[in-house]
Amino acid sequence: MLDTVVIPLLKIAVLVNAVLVAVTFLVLMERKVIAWAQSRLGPMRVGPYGILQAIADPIKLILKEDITPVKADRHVFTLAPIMSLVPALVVFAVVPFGPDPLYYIGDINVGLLFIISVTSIGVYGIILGGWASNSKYPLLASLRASAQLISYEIAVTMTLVSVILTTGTLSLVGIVEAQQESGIWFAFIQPVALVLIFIGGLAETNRAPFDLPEAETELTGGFHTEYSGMRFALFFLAEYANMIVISAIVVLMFFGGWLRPFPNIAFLGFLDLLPAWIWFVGKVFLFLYVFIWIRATLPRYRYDQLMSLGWKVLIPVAIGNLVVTGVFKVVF
Amino acid sequence: MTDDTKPGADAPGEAGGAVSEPAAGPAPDPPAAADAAPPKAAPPKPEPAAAARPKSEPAPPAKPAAAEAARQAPTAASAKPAAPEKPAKPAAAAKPAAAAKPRPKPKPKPPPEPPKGPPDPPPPEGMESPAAVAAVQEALPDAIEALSYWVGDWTLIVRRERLLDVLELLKTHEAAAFDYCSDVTATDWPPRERRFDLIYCLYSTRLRHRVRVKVRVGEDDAVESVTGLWPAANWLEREVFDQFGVNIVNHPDRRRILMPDEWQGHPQRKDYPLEGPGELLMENPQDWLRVRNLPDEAGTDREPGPDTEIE
Amino acid sequence: MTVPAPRVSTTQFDTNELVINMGPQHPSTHGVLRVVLRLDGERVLDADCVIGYIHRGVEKLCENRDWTHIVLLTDRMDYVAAATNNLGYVEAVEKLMQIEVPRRARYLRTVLAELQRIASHCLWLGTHAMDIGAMTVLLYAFRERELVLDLFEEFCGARLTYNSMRVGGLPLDVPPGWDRKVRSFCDLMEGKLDDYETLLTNNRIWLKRTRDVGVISAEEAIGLGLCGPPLRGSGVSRDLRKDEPNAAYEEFDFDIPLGTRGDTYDRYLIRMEEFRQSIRIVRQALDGLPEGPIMGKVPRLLKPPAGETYHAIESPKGELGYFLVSDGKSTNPYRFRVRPPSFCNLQGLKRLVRGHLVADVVALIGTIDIVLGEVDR
Amino acid sequence: MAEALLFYTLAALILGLGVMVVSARSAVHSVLFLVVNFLLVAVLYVTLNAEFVAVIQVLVYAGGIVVLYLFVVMLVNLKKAPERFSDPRRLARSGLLLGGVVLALIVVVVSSSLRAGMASEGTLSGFGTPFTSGNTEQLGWVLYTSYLIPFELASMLLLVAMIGAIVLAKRHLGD
Amino acid sequence: MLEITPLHYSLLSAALFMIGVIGVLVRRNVIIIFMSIELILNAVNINLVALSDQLQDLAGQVFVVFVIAVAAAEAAVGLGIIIAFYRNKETVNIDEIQIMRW
Repeated sequence: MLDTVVIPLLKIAVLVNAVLVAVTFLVLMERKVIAWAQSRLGPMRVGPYGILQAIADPIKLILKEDITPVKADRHVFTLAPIMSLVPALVVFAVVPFGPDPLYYIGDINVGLLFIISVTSIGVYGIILGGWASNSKYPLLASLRASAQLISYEIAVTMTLVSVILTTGTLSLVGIVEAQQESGIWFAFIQPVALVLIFIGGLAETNRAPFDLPEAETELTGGFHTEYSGMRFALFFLAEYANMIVISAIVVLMFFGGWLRPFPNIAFLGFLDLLPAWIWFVGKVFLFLYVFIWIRATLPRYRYDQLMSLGWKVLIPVAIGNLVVTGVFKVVF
Repeated sequence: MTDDTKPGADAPGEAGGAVSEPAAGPAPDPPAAADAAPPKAAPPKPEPAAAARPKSEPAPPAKPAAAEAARQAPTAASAKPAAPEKPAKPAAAAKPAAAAKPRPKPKPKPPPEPPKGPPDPPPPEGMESPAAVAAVQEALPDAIEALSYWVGDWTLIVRRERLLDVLELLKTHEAAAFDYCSDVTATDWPPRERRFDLIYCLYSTRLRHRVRVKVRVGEDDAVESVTGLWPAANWLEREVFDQFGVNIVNHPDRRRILMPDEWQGHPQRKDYPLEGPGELLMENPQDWLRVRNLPDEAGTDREPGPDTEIE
Repeated sequence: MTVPAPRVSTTQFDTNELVINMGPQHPSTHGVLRVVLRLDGERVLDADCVIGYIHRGVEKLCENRDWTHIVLLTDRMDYVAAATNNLGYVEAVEKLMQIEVPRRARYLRTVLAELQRIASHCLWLGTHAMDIGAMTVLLYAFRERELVLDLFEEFCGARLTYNSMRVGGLPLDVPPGWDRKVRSFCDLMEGKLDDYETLLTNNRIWLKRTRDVGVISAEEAIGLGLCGPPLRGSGVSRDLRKDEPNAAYEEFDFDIPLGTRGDTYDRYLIRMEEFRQSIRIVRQALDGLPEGPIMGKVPRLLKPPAGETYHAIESPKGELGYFLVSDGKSTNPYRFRVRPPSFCNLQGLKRLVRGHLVADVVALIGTIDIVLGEVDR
Repeated sequence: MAEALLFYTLAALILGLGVMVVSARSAVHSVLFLVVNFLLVAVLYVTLNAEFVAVIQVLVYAGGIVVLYLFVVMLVNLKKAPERFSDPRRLARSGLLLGGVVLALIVVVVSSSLRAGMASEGTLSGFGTPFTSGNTEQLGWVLYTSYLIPFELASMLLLVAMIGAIVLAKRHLGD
Repeated sequence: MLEITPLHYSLLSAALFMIGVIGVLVRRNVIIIFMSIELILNAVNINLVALSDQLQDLAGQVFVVFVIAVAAAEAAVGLGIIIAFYRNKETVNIDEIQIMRW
């Protein structure tokens, strides 16, 4: 009973809270990093160096009036943000933060597939949010978002297959262990796949330069134009949780998860003094930083350019990568 | 060309400033001007007419002005009886006296200034008109009502019926080549019979010179749209229609542009109340209702100014 | 609003056509412009601009103000290029009254106008880039614009609406040391321009978003009455600073950048080059700044002789024209008319956006660089 | 005990949502119920030790096909016109009747086969490929060996369907 | 009762199947009819997976994979037809879809 119910429930509670807190600080980090990139200071008023802004923001969102437009479909309007956030959190069930079973909730043998399939549910939140608002800009945005998500999902999944070919397992723990055995991060074995997944991940999380569904200068805020208060906060949480998910996947698959750099070189052993989960979280935040950095730098793609990039570049390259990987696998 | 008129305005002796660009402007000037020499005799004819106009005008204007003053007065007067009932709305407190006080003020408004017409001074004796103007004088002598020159700007005053002919010639003629319509605007001279001056500011991107074409139109005279020649005139003419109520016809999209579609009246007219119709209308709610119930003019029918409506 | 749509869909969403309102509350219509878009999917079939939301009747107001007071009102039209508006107006009055302006005043006016051009272009660059999604450029460009505003503040005490010119000259001379500050700003600005260009000019996404977007041929641009950078982007060499030089422009050496393709990218490059040319002009003007009075001989009470004139200058947005009529009797203009460049350029939007996507609409609104205060007046 | 509880809960939800799918007035609500229905069916698969199928169910059905439905529903927005049942009572009656017949048939078949001994205990015989809980690898193996030709045919079918859908939905060819 | 046998799954499957059939027969909206068909396919899949578990035979799961593939194909083509049809007739009511060509 303790092992099968209480401990996992405890772990879930801790993890969900950790993710939510991480998200609030991620928002602060984004504001700070972008501010520095733009020669500003960013939030400075709440707490020392604005650190408590991470708490003030959610409090503000929770306390704000939650408006439902008169013509909106009430139930769907409420359901959409939930449908958007839940898959983003569920994914963490199979993300291992360390080698020990203590650090993950479950390691299922189709872990990677599980992540792909659950994240594909997230699109409902966006579509339904846009539709239920009963407003034109959100509708356009949600159509954009769903087309974008579905297209890039294909590219990302195709690329994941080539990684799976290298590892021979779908279990995330297994993938990291495979990197430990080979003594090298897969980033060096599958560099093309890394780039593809990173680009696809940017697109799937609706981040710049692919932030078309919420391009505020075009669609006045995208699918959550009509949202406010807590329901908006849920969309917000979902977006940032998804960012963390994508970073986690990239780190697990290409950067050795919790492994230190060069896991098999003995004289770097002192690096193991840091606990495994710190390595993992550190790498994840490094990638989150890259996400933010890109947002501060690049302009936005246009919708048709985005689609043609997805279909005409990423997917063919992913297939090519898959074929090359397969050939190598057979030949060597 | 306009360039050589420039010095007068700004920097004497620096007329050749535009040398950086193809100096096509001044070059064709002398021959064209020579061509224009014979018809040069024409301007004197319209001159007296133009000169006579402003003189003859001062007389009639007095009447409408007086009429207007008279009209204003009744408004204020009619508003007064309404006042006792009104105070309830704006200032429920004990301010009926104070509320009534500001009203008399508009009455001793300074008497309307004597109205005037544009002077449109003719070019000085012996001055040669530029090639473009000369070309029009030669080709369409009957279309030109007058010719004016002032601080370096040439203005062709043309008959309303021949407006399009003149403009088309100006656009297509080799020596004119006015391919760019800088501005279309109007001026309102209420006492005059044809109260509006409609002004087209033209420019040639090739020869880099300017000319103004002016046409005098009455309140109900139809003016052909020039959007066919210069698509640029589209919005400019809409603005003239919106602000002055000049009856521009054959316009592809004749709607109000700056004012809301359901606006009554044309704000840039000289007889339009400066403070807008609002305050006058507020005086008497009945008037407000009446204006509200007027047929929606929305860019179709021109409405006389709101002041006449209120009365 | 009547939308000239033969078949406006009555259903809420139709597979064929969708009519959406962009503005007047939209983040990238630069104020209160409202564009009614008729869409097929995301493709724009037709666009109709609805303007007038901040129409204040400036022309009518000016007709009831003293000739001197009007300078103040011209500030409020193109409020990001107030000095240029002042310049156009005072020069028009000077032309009407045949007043000669001292050389030093003309030089300083040129400096002010060019600094204003830099400030206005900074604002354009920032918002244009922001519309296309490059948000950092916005902050960078505004950072430099602040410096220009500081310079103006030191000169006339105001940061936005300067009221910085008078008929016949300038209200006051520049403070001592001002020219040194302008010079150091010019040096700094040149470096910053390279920064902007690093972020944008060769950026692939920026190229994708602006190349071949909103292409317009020279003939069409002339016909539509475009002016300023949009016209020069199509390769028409028309810059009033060269063609009808005002202030002291004929004494300086500068180039007019011209585009070849007439697309958004060309217009972007032209404005980037205009930054540099402006800096060049400012430097020349400061180098040759003559000593002398800053006010010409002007009567205390301005009462131009009866007559009318049209005077146009090259504002950052294009041809800014003033058509003034004086009746010779009163101290007000009888007719005060502005030919607003933004208004005329905005007219071309309908033509530019046709066939493009919704995302391009914001890019195109950005590329024609409008200020609604000037469009609506 | 827990297993039974789980099954009954799932079964009740699946059936209830099925009814909602069929009876919802708004097509979008229908689609929503369908998604949840499919997710629950996926959970049911997990209880039946078919993890791979469960994941595929979520990925392809819930994440793909139903999104397509949602797309189409939004494109041909049906909110305005409530559906007209041309003769609701007759149709409902015939539907219920037919449904009842089908149900009866199935019950008969199932119970008779159960009586024949299938339900008695465990595995029926040695044929086929026995599997354990983590069966993804085996499933893949079987798919690419014994069922290679059907698999290829299925992918062919998908390709054809894809081309067909594009041709059908594209407004003007060569647009 | 507390022991879950294949019979339970079969009954669940049959009930879901019935719901699907009723949906097909009763509803007039083509899209909902399509969704009902998806329900029917799912009912079949439940049966297949349950029996696969019962018989310890992977063939059932393999068939489920095929069924899903076919369902995807069916949805793609069917919805393509609906879109094409809607564009011409502006309806998705099956009663109004009664001619083979227009």
